[in-house]
Amino acid sequence: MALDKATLLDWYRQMVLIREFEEACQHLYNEKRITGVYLHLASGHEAIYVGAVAAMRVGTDHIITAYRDHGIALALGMDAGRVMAEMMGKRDGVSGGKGGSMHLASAEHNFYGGYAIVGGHLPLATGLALACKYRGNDQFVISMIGDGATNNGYFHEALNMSGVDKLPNIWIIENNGYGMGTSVEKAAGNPILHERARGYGIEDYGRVDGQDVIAMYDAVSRAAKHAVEHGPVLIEAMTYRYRGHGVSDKQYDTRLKAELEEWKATKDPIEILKRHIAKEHGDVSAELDAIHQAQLKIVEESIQFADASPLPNTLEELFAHVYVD
Amino acid sequence: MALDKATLLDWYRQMVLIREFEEACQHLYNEKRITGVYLHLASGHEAIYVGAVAAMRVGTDHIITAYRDHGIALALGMDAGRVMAEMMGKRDGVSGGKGGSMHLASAEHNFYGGYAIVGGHLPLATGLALACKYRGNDQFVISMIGDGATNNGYFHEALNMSGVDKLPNIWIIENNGYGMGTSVEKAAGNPILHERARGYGIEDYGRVDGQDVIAMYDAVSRAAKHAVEHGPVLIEAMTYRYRGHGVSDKQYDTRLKAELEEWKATKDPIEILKRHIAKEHGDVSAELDAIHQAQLKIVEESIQFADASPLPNTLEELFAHVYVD
Amino acid sequence: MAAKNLPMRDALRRALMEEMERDENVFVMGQEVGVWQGTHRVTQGFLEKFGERRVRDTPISEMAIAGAAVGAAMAGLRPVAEMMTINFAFLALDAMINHAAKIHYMFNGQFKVPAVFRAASGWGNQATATHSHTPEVIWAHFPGMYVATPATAGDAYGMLKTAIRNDNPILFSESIGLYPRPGQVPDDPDYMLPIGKADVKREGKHVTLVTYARGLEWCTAAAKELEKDGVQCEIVDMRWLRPLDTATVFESFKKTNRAVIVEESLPFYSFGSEIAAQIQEHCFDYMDAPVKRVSALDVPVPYSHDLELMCFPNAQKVVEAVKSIL
Amino acid sequence: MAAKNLPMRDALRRALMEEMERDENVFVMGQEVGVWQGTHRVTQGFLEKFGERRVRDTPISEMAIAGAAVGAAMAGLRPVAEMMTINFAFLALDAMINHAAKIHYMFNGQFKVPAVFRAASGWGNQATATHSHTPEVIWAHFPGMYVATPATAGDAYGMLKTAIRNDNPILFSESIGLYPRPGQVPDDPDYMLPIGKADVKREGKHVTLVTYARGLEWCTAAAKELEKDGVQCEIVDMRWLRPLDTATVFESFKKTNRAVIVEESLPFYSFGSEIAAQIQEHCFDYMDAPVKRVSALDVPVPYSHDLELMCFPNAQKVVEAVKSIL
Ligand SMILES: Cc1ncc(C[n+]2csc(CCOP(=O)(O)OP(=O)(O)O)c2C)c(N)n1
Ligand SMILES: Cc1ncc(C[n+]2csc(CCOP(=O)(O)OP(=O)(O)O)c2C)c(N)n1
Ligand SMILES: [Mg+2]
Ligand SMILES: [Mg+2]
Repeated sequence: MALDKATLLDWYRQMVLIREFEEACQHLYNEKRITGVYLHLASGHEAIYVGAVAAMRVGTDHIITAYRDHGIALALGMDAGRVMAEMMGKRDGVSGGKGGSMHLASAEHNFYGGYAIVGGHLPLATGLALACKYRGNDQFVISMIGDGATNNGYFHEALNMSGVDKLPNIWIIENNGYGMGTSVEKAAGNPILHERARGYGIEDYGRVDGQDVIAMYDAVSRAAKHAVEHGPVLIEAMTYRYRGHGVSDKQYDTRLKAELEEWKATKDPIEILKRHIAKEHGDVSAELDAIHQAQLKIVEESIQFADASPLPNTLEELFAHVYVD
Repeated sequence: MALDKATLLDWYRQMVLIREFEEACQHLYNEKRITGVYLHLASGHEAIYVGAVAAMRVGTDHIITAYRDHGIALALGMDAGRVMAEMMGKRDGVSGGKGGSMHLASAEHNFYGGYAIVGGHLPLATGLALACKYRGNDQFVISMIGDGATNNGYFHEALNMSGVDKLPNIWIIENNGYGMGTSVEKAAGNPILHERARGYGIEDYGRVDGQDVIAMYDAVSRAAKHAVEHGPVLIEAMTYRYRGHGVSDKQYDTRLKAELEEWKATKDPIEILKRHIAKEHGDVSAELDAIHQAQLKIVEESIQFADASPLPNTLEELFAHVYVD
Repeated sequence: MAAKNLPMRDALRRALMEEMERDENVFVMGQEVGVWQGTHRVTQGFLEKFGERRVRDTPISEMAIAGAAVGAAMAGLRPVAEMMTINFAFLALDAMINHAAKIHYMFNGQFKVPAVFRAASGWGNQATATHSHTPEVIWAHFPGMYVATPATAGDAYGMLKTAIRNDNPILFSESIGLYPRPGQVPDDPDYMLPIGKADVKREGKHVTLVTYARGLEWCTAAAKELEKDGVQCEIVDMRWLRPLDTATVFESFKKTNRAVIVEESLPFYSFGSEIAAQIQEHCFDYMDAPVKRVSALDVPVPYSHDLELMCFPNAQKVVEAVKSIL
Repeated sequence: MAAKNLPMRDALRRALMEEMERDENVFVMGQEVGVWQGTHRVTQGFLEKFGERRVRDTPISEMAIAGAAVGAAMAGLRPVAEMMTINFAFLALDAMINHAAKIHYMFNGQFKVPAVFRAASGWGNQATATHSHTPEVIWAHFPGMYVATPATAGDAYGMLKTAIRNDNPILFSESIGLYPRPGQVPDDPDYMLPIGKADVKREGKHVTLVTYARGLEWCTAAAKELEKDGVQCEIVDMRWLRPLDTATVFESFKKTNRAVIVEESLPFYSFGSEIAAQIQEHCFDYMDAPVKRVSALDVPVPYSHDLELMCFPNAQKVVEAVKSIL
């Protein structure tokens, strides 16, 4: 697939933004400026988000995910400052400080949110796609699925319903090898997860290299067409988490040392894209550097913005939006 | 598979007993001697129960099912009188009148019961098989699954867990084409249900003719060996319900007239067995007649027994067995 | 207002049909709502009238039925998801409580979830332990949803319309025992009953009976019985278990100074406990006697006919409870 | 009796380990109980010690975890199924209520279900709306199960042993906030606390504080505070939400004539409602004031730190409630 340089550089920009944003989050967490027990970083998964989002019409098509949601928010172009403010539970956070790291969302971007009950968002994706078909439009719905989540009843019921009704769902498994500490092999009777598509009458796109943003973009683009015209598609994107499950996972880098280093050394999504750009467009290291610096600046400013935003603390704020009036 | 005449005649006996018992149940229900809203008859499914039970060691191996449970109880050799007493909610019923039609069981026969929440018994089967493996014995667990139940989260989680742990489960889908009024095609994204086995790392035995007791016996016998030695097996047994979903389904014989008549005319399990016996062992119509008469008598006596048994009606009975003391 | 006498089942059916006619975004989904014509016949004729797009038969997938309704609602449709019976809604508890009820809040108002979850609720007819629940309080325990529990055909009509037009997720519980009961149903396609407003179904001055859904029948029968002895019962039908109109309860109690709470469900951590707790807290100086509760017995529901009947409340038990505090 | 000072987490760990050593039929299953060493480290070292057969990591399949525990228990094993956190047990509600809790009854005593369902419960640490529940009352609403809610390390030790050896299904709720709290744990591998017996954790004569689990901390702190003003609080720690030891509550109330109920959970249809309802019904003539309740606010739990804190009970709110009825 031939892609122009500007597109590739833009994808690079997004991936670097995500990477640096996540590093900043970890740092802020260590410093107790982001608090709480849950913070699941997207580092290592960047190509999946950037490639998938590139294949959708932001604000027209729809996307939903689990708690590992920072990368999608940024790939969609949500304001980094407001995303960071949400991490800190601030008033200017994208969810007003009510959602936190796991519950980012943006109605404006048709991003229906990050969800923390494993699998719980999958039937929501079915319902979103049902609405597309109900209205007879040409929109589709991307839903991320953890490998661990594929063993939950929600997965089965949501995917099957999409198969029965031939809904425009693109189901993307982010197979990073683990659900918390449990490997795919220990969790799934058949660890080749995309093979479950057949049981639901869903188009099986097989395994896609989730570290290769171009492969992801390509697969999701094809899937989009299929989903709207014929019904759901399942993609198993192979990836790896650089920071372990979440901040509660303090042993990941000793427990998984060897494979973690292997992934970083040979399959880093940013490095893969850099190599591709170099191959296609020659030496662009100065441009890449400039992009990188710009992203560092955006992250830095996002922290400043978040720091400056106040913590919500009134009873009125507490009770706002329990119900629609 | 060569089977001796005595075995075949015994299977015939069981199937006729089930058929006549169910006819009696329907009759008693019409007369309001069996009451309540739920009564799901096994007529049409007889070969599945008789063939499967013949492949297990009753009292050693294990079996569990949903609410369509009369046929299994009788195939296991449970006392017809006590089963009928349960239908009437009598004190001598197999579950003391507390369970009724949907909740027959017999600890003595390792029959863990009929269950009414669709799919709810499937993880119980996983747990029963877990106990076999835990103890390292050579026992297995048969679990019946309605075609409609295959679309429930319970199915997915229970089968996958059995696949991960390579448990001695034999999963038998009773595909009678419908869950209440919903056809398999409308309920499953892929109506070839056995193809789901692959997603769970479960051995796929494909479709088996559920109207042919010998085919069922053969498949389940092979499955038993496989399950104990290697892990779970999935069988999709093709069958049809003669009496609609349950007594609440009053339109089935007009709604489904054509296919119902077709099944009865060409695929009746009792007729198929009769033809087989005749082919292998010549004219045995006198013997079959005698067996039939004997079963009618057993059913008649079961009704007398049930009629004579008192209705439980004390507070003490009501509160017995809420907890183990 | 002109009115027709209709069974509750038909009142619900009419409300639902009119709302679907009125608003193209309203549709029904659930098990057996289409071909089968609805397990309790509330959607009889709907498939023929509205077609498969708006009358959606689903697999036996409670988690996905509820969850897909949430998603469709977030996208701006107004799904009426039928859970068939409330027993099966146990399987959808997470989808309803952690998703339907929390999304508007968790994302700071960015999304609305205008979904109605209809469910037939109640015991009787020997449906046995797993199919004999009236667990509405479980849903009403959590903020974020409303819980509707109509007791009459007319209320069912007005409350279902309100529920469908409201922008919040709503558990709409329909008492199985009440489906055939007739009642006056207004001839007004915009007849709406306010969310969370209780209704004094009978005026009286000696004792307040607080109840909802099927309990109204037992209370009404008990009130007639007690009237013979000169005892005048006031009956407060809560109509909604959330929001809970305690103001109406307190007003009545301050007049009668005595109360019996009547519920179809189990006794512990229940409707009865909440109302009794509220009364003693807010009407302490008006209490002439302890508040009594009539609930089902604390036992799983057995199949056998006589045993089943023993479990459940009835008018006689209400009469006795009232007499015990006069 | 000799005793050690241990955090509740270690008390639970010791109880579980000793029971597994004692009885070969006891095993643990659940998400992350093995390789990960337990989400809350209660099974730390278990995989190494007991091996994969008895320490079973499972997929993220709550329905099957609970359901398989039921099946294994019916077959005579004694599974201790870890639901990780009680929030995820919503997905297993049907398996627990319609299966675990009803099987012994429904089949007339033919099968027993000696399964323990451990679950970490509670709020704090900004876990946000879907991960901040203390919904034990939902399970306790239904007959057929027991519900254990220990408040101290020693109680956790004795109650977990009781639960594992008992032949009934038991929801064993462990308050997340209490895991690190130290307490005296008897040096007795057969230390067992009776099912359904409440414990008077502090004697007093002016007011009874009724609570469970984490509420005990707030009550204890409030009692110390109130003591400065000469108010002596009696604290009844229920220990079990089912069966409910109302006798101990009534005895205390008849002495103090005043009560405040303290719970970590939501206010409607809750623990507080049940206890208040029981007191007014059974101790009416002893009431010098209405029974007050201190609960979480009726709102989903938000992420942001200060907002979260506002939602929840604390000692100060208990002090205020007590003062309001003195
Ligand atoms: C229903 C449910 N069960 C358990 C959990 C606890 N939990 C949170 S994340 C997680 C692992 C999920 O793994 P996977 O789906 O592979 O996603 P990943 O974290 O790798 O992105 C678990 C078990 C939960 N949040 N929800
Ligand atoms: C969880 C759940 N959802 C819905 C129902 C209502 N229901 C009872 S039987 C049934 C159909 C089941 O069909 P299938 O599994 O094919 O079994 P069959 O009746 O054909 O033997 C349904 C929907 C139920 N009992 N439990
Ligand atoms: Mg993963
Ligand atoms: Mg079927």
